[in-house]
Amino acid sequence: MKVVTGVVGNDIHVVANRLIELSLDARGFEVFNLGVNTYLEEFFDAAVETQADVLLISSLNGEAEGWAREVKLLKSKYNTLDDIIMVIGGNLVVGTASADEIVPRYKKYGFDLVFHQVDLNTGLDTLEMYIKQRDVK
Amino acid sequence: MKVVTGVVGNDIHVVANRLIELSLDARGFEVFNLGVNTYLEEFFDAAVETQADVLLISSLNGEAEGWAREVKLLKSKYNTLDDIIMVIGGNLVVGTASADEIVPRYKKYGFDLVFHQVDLNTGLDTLEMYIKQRDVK
Amino acid sequence: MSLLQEEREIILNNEFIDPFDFAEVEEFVKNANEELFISHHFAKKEKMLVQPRGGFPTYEKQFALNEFFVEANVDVLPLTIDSNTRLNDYTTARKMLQLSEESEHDMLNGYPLVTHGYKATRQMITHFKKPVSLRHGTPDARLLIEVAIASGIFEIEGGPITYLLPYSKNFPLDKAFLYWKYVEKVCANYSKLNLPINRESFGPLTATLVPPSITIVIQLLEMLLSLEEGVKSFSVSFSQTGSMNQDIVMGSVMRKMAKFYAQEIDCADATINLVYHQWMGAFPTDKKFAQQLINMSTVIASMVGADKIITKTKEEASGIPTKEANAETVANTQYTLRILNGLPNITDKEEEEILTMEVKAIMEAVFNDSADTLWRKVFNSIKNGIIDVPFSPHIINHNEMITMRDANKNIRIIKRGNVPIPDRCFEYEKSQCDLGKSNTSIVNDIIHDIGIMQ
Amino acid sequence: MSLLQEEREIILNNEFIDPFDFAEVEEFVKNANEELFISHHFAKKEKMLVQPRGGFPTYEKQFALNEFFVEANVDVLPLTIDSNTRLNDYTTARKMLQLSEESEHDMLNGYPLVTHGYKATRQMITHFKKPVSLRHGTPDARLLIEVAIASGIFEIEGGPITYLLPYSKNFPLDKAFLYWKYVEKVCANYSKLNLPINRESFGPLTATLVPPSITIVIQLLEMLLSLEEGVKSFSVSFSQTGSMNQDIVMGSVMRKMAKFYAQEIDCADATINLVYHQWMGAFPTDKKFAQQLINMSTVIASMVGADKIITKTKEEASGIPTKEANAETVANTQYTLRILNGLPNITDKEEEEILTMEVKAIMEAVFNDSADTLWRKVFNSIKNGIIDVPFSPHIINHNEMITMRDANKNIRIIKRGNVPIPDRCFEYEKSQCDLGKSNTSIVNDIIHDIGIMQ
Ligand code: B12
Ligand code: B12
Repeated sequence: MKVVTGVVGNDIHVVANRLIELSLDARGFEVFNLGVNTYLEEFFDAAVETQADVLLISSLNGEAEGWAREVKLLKSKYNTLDDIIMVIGGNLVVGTASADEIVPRYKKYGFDLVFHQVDLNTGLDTLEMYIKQRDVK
Repeated sequence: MKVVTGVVGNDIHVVANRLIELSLDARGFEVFNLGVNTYLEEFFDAAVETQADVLLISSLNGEAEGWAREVKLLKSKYNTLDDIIMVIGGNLVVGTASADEIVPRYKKYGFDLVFHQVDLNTGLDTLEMYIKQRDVK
Repeated sequence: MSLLQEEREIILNNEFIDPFDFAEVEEFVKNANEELFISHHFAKKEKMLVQPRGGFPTYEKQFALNEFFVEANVDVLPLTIDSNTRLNDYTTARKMLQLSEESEHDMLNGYPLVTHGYKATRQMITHFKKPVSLRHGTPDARLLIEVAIASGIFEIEGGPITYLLPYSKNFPLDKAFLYWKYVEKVCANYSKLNLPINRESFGPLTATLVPPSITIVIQLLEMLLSLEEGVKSFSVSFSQTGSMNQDIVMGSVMRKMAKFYAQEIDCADATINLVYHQWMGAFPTDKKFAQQLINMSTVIASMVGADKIITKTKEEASGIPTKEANAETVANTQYTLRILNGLPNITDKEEEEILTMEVKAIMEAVFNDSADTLWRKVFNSIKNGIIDVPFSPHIINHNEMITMRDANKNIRIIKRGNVPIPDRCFEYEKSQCDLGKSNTSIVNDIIHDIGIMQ
Repeated sequence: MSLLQEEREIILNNEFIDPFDFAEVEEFVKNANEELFISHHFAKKEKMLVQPRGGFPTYEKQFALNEFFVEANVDVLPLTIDSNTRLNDYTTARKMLQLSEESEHDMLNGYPLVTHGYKATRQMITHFKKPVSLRHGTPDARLLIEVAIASGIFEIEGGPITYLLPYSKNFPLDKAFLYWKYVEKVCANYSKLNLPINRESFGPLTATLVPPSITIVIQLLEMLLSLEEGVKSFSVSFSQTGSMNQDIVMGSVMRKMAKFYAQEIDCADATINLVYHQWMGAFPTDKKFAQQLINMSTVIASMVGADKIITKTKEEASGIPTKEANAETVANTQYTLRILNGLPNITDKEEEEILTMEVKAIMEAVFNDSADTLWRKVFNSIKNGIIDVPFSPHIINHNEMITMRDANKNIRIIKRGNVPIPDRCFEYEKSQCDLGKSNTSIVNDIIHDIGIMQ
């Protein structure tokens, strides 16, 4: 399984990103880590190039929402990305808001899995389960 | 001017009491300090005995209310205490309450001056002013 | 039947308590779960134990308070006794408990343990399986501690000096010594059946400008009076002074001296623990500030290396704290202890030396008293002012010693009274102070010195 | 006209700012009230200065924030700049400011100083008569600091290394050195007119397991680069490590080394201040716990003897703090500093010696680089990994050094990479750690080591 990951926008919070790479690695994924400060186009380009199964985006500094709104539009321009699993996690708003509010919103933006202030291992466990269930179908 | 002072009931918080004695002294009062753990009868007996002008009661541990309710009844039994200035101060309730609530209640109980969580020097300044104004009348 | 047992039967035979089944209680203590013994937790030495303060009149409210504490990850539960029970006025306690049970309004400022009895209380204590510490302030605690131990309370706070000089005006000191002798003996005897019952002295005293030497001497004497009777686990304690350095010095000297004097009476086998009380003096009324103060106390307790910390709440300045505020302090204190790491090793040789000399000089003066027993020597020493506790309301106390704070807020002795502070130490203490500074009134100076946390 | 002045005229001549009146600004600085200069407050040495963080887009909101801070008894006001301005994107900043002014919604995460301009901003700053510190994170801050000083902001944070390695992935490091050289020169020149403008380095770096030696070396190098250009007042800084002892050792070594190296380049006349950042790593989400942590940071800052403390808020883990939370921290911190007295004197000779050896070894390696100027030596040293900052997102950083926490939560180096940590020190560092312990995964170990305050 191939995963493209990175931190979106002008965000330079790198710690979680480093840990996510290590953890995905340990879980047997083939990881393409674009690091921090990565724009949406770069994510999608990399996904196409690597034929990734999963695109896993982090956002910590509050920028997420601004970028997430563009996801659907941009993604539709790439015609090989229809089956890619879209994941986003981190601190997904400026200020405070509850997951109940945030998750549906981000699902509308085009994400399959949304983790607001969720521990990365819990999140990646969920991702693995999600992949298994999808493969069964 | 003669002042009888002390801490009412089973209350043993002595610190303010010591300071009040020193401060009354410095202000030129003749002080009879009965100390902590003093019951109402003892206060009134001492006031009669010393022909005090002021009776200044402290209460810190929350007992005040229980005792204050008895003041009018008991005082009326002494026939030389009609002109004595009745003062009470300290922490006048169990738990928290505002002075707006407390002061009128204690005035009804028979006190002329009521100081809930008021600094002793502020309180004694007020007492001195009160005495001056009364003497003018 | 031993004299003690005779006395116990008299004490325990009265209309306020259920018939006391000595054999059953012994059996209970013998088989009690080790978790109930604070001495067990001290022995593990895993962490500083956190103990709040608190007591409510009804069983239900006390139970609820304990649930809150356990939720907040408490190490030691308190059981604070109401003031009627403290004064052995069990009739009023019973009446007020009834009133409290009938309405929402609490008519008692603590848990009337004697009135509830040991059967009910034991149920609560074994339910929570946490060690419980008895906080009272009772000069004659004979009945109270019998009921306490029978309930599963295996730590008893107090002592003839520390529960008298700060808490009473008139109660006869000599009687207090005798009543506490009973307490020590009963604790010592029960300690043979299972793990030791822990006794703890109340070091904060009046919490008002008490100099370290006086606190330490009183801690040592109550410890000796207890070990003499066979107690095997004892906690000396003190409260935050206002100077971090003075706290550290005081903790270190107290620990060393306790060990030294315990050895002197051949009781080196007893375990001595060190307990630190968060600031016991006048609190800030601003609750956020109170929280800062409480947190700072926890940090200092760690630097002191205390075995247990007893907490305050942000509501201290206003009134009896709610169970919510109380539990909040416990959770906060546990958090702070967890995140505070890399403590430096601190010693201040000069201060330690001065303080040790003072303690030894006062102890010697007490021992040199001509009376035959230790408790009489101590009684005489208090009576003649060799031991003098600032701001004690008790008539027997001399009130001749005067203390003030130096620039670093250390408490310094500037008038000795009859306390045999050695000249060299006295000169040192005074030299730390700006004795000429006072250009305001003495009242303002004292208000300033006791109000340093406001 | 000097080269610098030519450059200034180019920088200051653009459509985003009002015409810049050099003479008027000079006159303003010359006559500015001493209260506006943090260097004046440092010189008084009355207390540790308290400075929060914070910036809002509109003039009104920034003014209101400052009012809150002054009410809470702040010593130094912050002015945190929005991220568009930081990236020199003044067009977007202007657009977003307009949007923010038209609605209640803030569209910028800081104060767009260039857009507001110096005339307006100066009005606010002279109104409050408090020293202001510029917090940004800008690699090319030339225009920004010109506007800042013209506004009355006489402390400029940052530096070519500390504002780049933690904050950027791609910005060219060599350019950063040159742009900051401009900043130093302008600060130095203005400093001749009145009291000195203070420069401050950003010691927290990535706030994630950065070992003391790396932090200190970077502080020293930015200090030298600044003093070289004539700056006369400089603050070195660092953030809480997680171990009280390591903080104290670090503070002490940093102070001594700063003095030593300043002397080496004949700049002993410059004033060097020490600044402590409250915990900069991952915060607990529980706000009560966050408050405990903040209070503990303040206590440690006092033990370190910092000249200034920069605060966090209880809302750190969730998002940009409200002005209320921010002011609350200021009031709490001031209260804690006021009540914390009697600080002990603490030194740990062994740790100080090890750390000093490490710092000197790395400094020597930097100085030994064959380049002709200091900034090129530093540039090369970062490029070849002699200086290596854990968790830097910047492409030039080596990321070869690996650190972990020992049992006391000290940060220890367990893999040196290219950093010339002397063998003896390296052995010592490793000997403190339980290197075999890791029976869980490396991810969990790191999560644990960075999550110690949670
Ligand atoms: C360390 C830190 C920094 C360091 C970063 C160093 C570096 N290069 O990485 C420094 C000091 C440089 C920094 C700078 C800034 N920071 Co910062 N920073 C933090 C801090 C304190 C900790 C972040 C961290 O490393 N945590 C540890 C890691 C392991 O956890 P994490 O990042 O939270 O991620 C966890 C989860 O979210 C999850 N996760 C993350 N991604 C994903 C993805 C998936 C799929 C899943 C399942 C899980 C997951 O896994 C992690 C572990 O459980 C946080 C506050 C906090 N959390 O306490 C603020 C914080 C993130 N920073 C913030 C801001 C605003 C900034 C600045 C803009 C500040 C400024 N005004 O100067 C700058 C510039 C940053 C930029 N351009 O993006 C804000 C964000 C505000 C918001 N979201 O509303 C925060 C919340 C602080 C605050 N309250 O203001 N910061
Ligand atoms: C020190 C202290 C003690 C010491 C007392 C030593 C001694 N013998 O004096 C010790 C530790 C022994 C103690 C014991 C107890 N205490 Co106590 N104690 C305090 C504490 C921390 C400070 C009191 C103090 O000395 N303040 C300094 C002096 C100078 O100030 P002050 O007493 O507040 O008085 C000021 C004003 O009120 C005013 N004032 C006082 N009288 C008058 C009169 C007039 C006319 C005027 C104008 C002004 C005035 O002047 C003073 C200076 O401004 C307070 C909490 C606090 N305030 O922070 C609790 C407190 C007063 N104690 C309290 C209690 C309940 C007790 C105990 C019953 C606790 C227990 N359950 O064990 C016991 C037993 C007491 C008893 N039988 O009365 C409660 C009272 C609750 C309430 N009112 O609702 C308090 C508020 C703590 C709490 N939150 O629970 N205590």
